[in-house]
Amino acid sequence: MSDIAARNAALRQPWRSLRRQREGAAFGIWIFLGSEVMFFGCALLTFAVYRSLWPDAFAAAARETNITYGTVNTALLLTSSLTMAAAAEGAAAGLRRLTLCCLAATVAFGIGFLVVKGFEYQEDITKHLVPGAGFRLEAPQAQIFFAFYWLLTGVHAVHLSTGIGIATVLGIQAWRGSRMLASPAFEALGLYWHFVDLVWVFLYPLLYLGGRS
Amino acid sequence: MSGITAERAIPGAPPREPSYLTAKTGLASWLLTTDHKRIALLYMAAITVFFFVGGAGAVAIRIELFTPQADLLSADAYNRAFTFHGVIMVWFFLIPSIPNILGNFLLPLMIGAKDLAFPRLNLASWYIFMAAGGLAVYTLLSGGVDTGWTFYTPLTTAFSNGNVLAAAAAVFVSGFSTIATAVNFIATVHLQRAPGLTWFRLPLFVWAIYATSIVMVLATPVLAMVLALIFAERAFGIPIFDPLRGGDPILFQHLFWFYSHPAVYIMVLPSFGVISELVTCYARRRVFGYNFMVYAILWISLVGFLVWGHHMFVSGQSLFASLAFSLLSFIVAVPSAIKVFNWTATLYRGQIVFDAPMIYALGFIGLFTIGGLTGLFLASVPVDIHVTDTYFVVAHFHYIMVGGAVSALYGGLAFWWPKITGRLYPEGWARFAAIMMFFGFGFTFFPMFIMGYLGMPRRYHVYPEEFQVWHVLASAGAVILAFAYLLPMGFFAWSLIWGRRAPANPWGATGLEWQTSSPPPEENFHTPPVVEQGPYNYHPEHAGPPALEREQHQPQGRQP
Amino acid sequence: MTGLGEERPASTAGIWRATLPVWAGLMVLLVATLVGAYLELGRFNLVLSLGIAVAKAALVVVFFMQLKRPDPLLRLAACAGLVFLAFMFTLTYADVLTRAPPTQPGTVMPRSIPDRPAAGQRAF
Amino acid sequence: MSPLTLWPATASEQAARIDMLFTGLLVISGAILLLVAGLLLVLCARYRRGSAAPRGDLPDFIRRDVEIGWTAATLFLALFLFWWAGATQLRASDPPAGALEVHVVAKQWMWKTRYPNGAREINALHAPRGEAMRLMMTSQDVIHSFFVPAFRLKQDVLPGRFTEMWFRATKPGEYRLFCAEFCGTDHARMGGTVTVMEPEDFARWVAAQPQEEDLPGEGAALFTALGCSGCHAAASAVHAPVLAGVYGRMVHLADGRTVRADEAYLRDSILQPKRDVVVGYEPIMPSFDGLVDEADLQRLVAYLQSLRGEAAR
Repeated sequence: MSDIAARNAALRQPWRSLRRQREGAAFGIWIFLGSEVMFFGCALLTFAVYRSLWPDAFAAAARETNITYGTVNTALLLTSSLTMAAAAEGAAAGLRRLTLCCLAATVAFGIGFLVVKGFEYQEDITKHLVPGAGFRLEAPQAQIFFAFYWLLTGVHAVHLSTGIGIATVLGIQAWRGSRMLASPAFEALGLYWHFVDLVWVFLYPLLYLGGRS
Repeated sequence: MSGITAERAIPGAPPREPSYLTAKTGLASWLLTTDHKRIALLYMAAITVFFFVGGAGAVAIRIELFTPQADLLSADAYNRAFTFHGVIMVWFFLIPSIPNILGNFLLPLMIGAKDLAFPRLNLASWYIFMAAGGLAVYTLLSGGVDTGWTFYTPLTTAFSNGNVLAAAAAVFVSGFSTIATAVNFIATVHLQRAPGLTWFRLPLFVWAIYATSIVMVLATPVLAMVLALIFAERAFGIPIFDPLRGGDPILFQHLFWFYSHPAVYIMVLPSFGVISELVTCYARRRVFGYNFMVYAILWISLVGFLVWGHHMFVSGQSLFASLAFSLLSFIVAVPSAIKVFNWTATLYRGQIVFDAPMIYALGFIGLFTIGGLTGLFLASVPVDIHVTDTYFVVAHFHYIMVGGAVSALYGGLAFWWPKITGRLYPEGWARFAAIMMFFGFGFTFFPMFIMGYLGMPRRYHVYPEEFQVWHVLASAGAVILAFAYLLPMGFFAWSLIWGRRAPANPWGATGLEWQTSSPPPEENFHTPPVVEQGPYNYHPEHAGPPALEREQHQPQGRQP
Repeated sequence: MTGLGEERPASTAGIWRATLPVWAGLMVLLVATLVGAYLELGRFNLVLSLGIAVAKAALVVVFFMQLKRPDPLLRLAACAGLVFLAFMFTLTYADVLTRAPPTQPGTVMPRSIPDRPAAGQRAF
Repeated sequence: MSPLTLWPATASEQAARIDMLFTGLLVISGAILLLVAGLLLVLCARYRRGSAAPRGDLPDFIRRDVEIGWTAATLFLALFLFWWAGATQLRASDPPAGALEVHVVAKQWMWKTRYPNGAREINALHAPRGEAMRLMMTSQDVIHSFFVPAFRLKQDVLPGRFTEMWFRATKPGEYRLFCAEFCGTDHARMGGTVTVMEPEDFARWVAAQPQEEDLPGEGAALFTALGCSGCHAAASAVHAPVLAGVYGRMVHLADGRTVRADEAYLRDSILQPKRDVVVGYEPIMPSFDGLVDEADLQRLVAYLQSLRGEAAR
C-alpha cells in the first residue's frame, strides 16, 4: 500500500505510468550522454591528431605527469562506480539503507578524487607544467599536450563536481524522505556518474601512460 | 483564387472554453509555466527581439555597401556589424526559430500528447537561451566582436581585439539550450505518441523535428567543445591551435564545420516539415511518396554530417579529402531533390487553394531549388575554389537559410496562427506580404550570385567600383524584403485584438493538432486521441463548398 | 519496450553479488594497463592501453549502466554518439594523413606574434 | 570596365576549364530550375481549386516508378557532376616541373612577393604569359587567402606551413588580387594587382628590378649577428659541427639514422636542434625558434647553401 502511494508520488506529468517515466528518464539521459560523447570526442580527436603529428613531444610530455596520482584516481573513480551502481540498484529495489550508504560512499570517493587531483595540480604548477612563459619542456608541442592535460582534466573535474552535487542533493532528499526511492532520478544520476567515470578511463591511458616504456 | 478563410469563419461561435492562454493569469503564470504552448510563446517573443537585433546588423551592412567607399561604418565597425549579424541570426534566430516556436507548440499536439516528455527541462531551456541571448547582447554593448561568425583561429585566439570571450560564451551557453530542447523532443517522439500513432503515421513535421533534434544532440556539443578550446586559448594562453607551437588552424576548421554544416540542416530540416504540412493542406492531397519523404529527411540528417569539408576546399586541406567531401556533398543533394520533386508532384491532381501559407510554401520551393542547385556549384571543387569566400556563397546560403527557413517560418506562423492565438490573420495582407517576400528576396540576393562569380569577396566594406551596380540592386531589394518581414508582424499583432475568432479547424486540415479547440486547452486534448489512419488524409476528388468538404476529410484521430 | 526494474536483484547481498565481480574485473584491468605501459612494445603500447580502456568501458557500460538489459531504445541511443564520432575521426584523418609534407603544421615558423602572451616562444 | 559586366576576365588555362564547368552547371541547373518552376506553374494552374481537371487516385506507376526514376536520375547526375568536377581539378593539381617559383608572404594587411633572383614586390605580382608560375605561400600572422578572380584561383595562406598554387597565365593585362579570407580590420584593403606580361617584357622587367643584397650575403651577416659563428666556426672552443660544405651531404645522426642535409634538415636544425643531433656532438645548441622569422631562415639557409662551393675548393 505504501509502495503504491510511493509510486504515485514519484509519477510526474505528462507520464502515464511510472514504468514509462523511468524508461523516459533513462532514455533522456542516454541521449544526453550521446551528446557528451561528441563533446569529449571532439577534444579527443584534436588530441589524437596532435599526438600523431608530434609523437615524440607528446611522449616526452606524458612522462612528466604523475602516474601515481593518476592511477590512484583511476582506482578511486572505478570504485565509486561500484558504489554508485549499488546505490542505483538499491534505490530501484527500495533498499533505503544500502542506497544511502552507497550514495555517501560515492560522494566520498568523488571528493577523494578531487582532493588527489588538487594535490596533483599543485605539483604540476610547481613543476612549471602550465603552458606559457617558463614552461619546463623545450619542445613547443609539449605545451599542446599540457594544454589538453589541463583542459580535459579540468572539464572532467567540472563534470565530476556536478555529479557530486547532484548525488549529495539526492542523498539528502532520500534521507529526509522528500524523494521516493522509486524516483527515476537515482538511475539517471547513476548513468551520468558512470559516464564521467568512463571519460576518465580514456583520459588515464592518454594522459598518464604515454611514453613510459 | 478563392480563399478559404472568409468562408470558413463560423458566425456566432459557441462561448469560448478556457484555453491555455486564459487558464491562468499573471506574470508568474507565464515565466514559471511548464506548458509547452506557453513556452513556445516565450520563445516567440525572445526570437522576435533577436530577429530585430540581427536585422539591424543587416541594415547597417546593406547601407554601408551602397557605395564602394567606407561612408557609414569604419572598417572595424563593419567587421563587427557582419559578425554580429551572423552570430545573432545563426544561433539566436535561425536555429531556434522553427524548432523552438512551432516545434515546441505543435510537437505534443501533433502526436496527441499532453506535453513534452520533460516539461521543466523545457522551461529551463528557455531560461538558458535567454541567458545566452543576454551574453550576446552584452557582447554587442561591450564593443562587439570582429572575427566573423566562424571564429577562425588564429585571428580569434590571438589577434582579434573584439570581445571574443563573451561571444564564444554566448554561443556556448545557447548550445545547452539547444541540446536540452533536442533531448526533450527526441524522448517525446519516442515515448509520448498517442495510441495507434505508429512511426509511419507521423506527420512529416514531426519527422523533421525529430531528425533535427538528432542533429542538434550530436553536432552542438562539438561546437561547444571547440568554442571552449578557443576560449581557453584566448583567455589563458594555453596553446591548442597556435601555429607557433605546432598547432593546426585547419583542425579548428574541421571541428567547427563538423558542427556548422549540420547546423544548416538544423535550420532547413524543420522548414521541410512545415512546407510538407502546408503543401498537402492547400493542395488538399496526400503527400506524394510519404515514405521517400521520411527516408530523405533521415538520409539528409545522416549524410549531412559527412560533408563539412566542402567549406574547406581552399583551406589547405589535402586534395584527397577535398574530393571525398565533394563526392559526399553531391550525394547529399539527392534527398533534397527528392523532396522538391515530391512537393511538386503533390500538386498533381490536387485542389489547390492559394492562401498566404501556400504562397509562402510555393515561394519556398522556388527559392530552395535555386539555393540547392547553386549548392552543386559549391560541391564542385574547381568551381568552389573560385567562388568560395565570395558573394556567391553569401547568396547561396541566404537562399537556403533566409529564402528557405524564413519563408517556412512565416508560412508556418500564418498557418498555425489560428491554432496558437485563436484568431484569424487578414488573408489579403498576408498574400501581399508573401508575394513581396519572394520578390524582395530575389532582388536582394540574386545579384550576389553574379557579383560572386565576378570575384567580389565577402566581408569587404570597401570594394572596387565595378561591383557597385550589383550592391545597389541588392540594397534596394533589401528595402522591399524588410517591409515584407515587418508587415506580417504588424497584421499578426493586429489580429490579436481585431482578428476574427478562429474555429478549431479553419483550413480543414487533418493533423491531430486541428482536432482540439483553437487555442487548445491547457491539457491539449479533452479526451486523449486514438489514431487509426496515416497522415494527410485529404480527398481532392470532391470540390464542394468548404463546409461540406471539411466533413469529408477523415481526421487523423478520433475521440474515443 | 521492456520494462525497467524487472530481473533486478532485490536484496543487498544480491546487489553486491552482481556488482562486486565487475569491480574486481575493473581493478585487474587497471593493474594490467599500468604494467603494460612499462613494457617495451613500441606503437603497441598505445594500442594495448586503449584496448584495455575499451574493455573497462565495456564492463561499466554493460553491467553498471545496465545495457545488458534488452532495451533496443537505450542501445540505439548509446551507439548513436559512437557512430558519429567514428565519422568525425575518419574524415578528419582523411585530411590529416594525406596532406603534402609542406602543408603540415610546423613547417615554417611564423614571425612571433605581437599582442599575444609571450608564452613559451623561447625555449631557453 | 563597364558597369554591367556579367562575366569575369579569363586569364589563365585553369580559368577556361572552370568556365566550361561553370557553364555546364549553369545549363544543367537552369534546366532543372525551369523544369521545377514550369511544373509548379502548370500544376498550379491546372489543379487550382474548382478547375475542371480530373482528380482521383494516382496510378501505381506514378507513385512508385516515377519516384524511383527521379531518385536514380538525380543520383546519376550527381555522380556525373562529381566525376566532371573531380577530373577538372585533378588535371590541374600538380604544377609542371620547372615552373617559375615565387615566394609569397602574407601579413596583416599586405602581400609580399619575392622572385628567384631576389627581386621583391609588395601587393603586386608580375607573371609571364604562357609560362607556369608556382607560388609558395605562407603567412606571418593569421590566415589569409590569395585570390585572383581572373585566374579563378584561390588558396588560403596559413601561418606555420606552406600552401602552394600554380597557374599559367594566358592573357596580358592587369588583374585584381584580393585577400579572400577574413583577416581582421583592413581585410578589405588587403589587395593588389597581378600583371601578366609577354615573356620578353617579363624578363626585362625582372632584370630591371632593384637587386637587393643577395640572400647568402644577408645570411652571412645574420650568421654572425645571431652568434652562430661563435660555435660553428672551425676555431671555436665549443664543440659544434663546422658547417662549410654540409649542404647536400649525408650526415650521421646520434640515433643511428643517416639523413641528407637538405634545406628542410637545415631549417629543422635551426628551429629544433635537439631533434636530429649529429653523431659525436652534444645536444647543446639552443633553439632559434621565435628568434628568426621565415625571411631570416631563408637567408641563413641560402648562406649555408652558398658554403658548398667553398668546401669543394
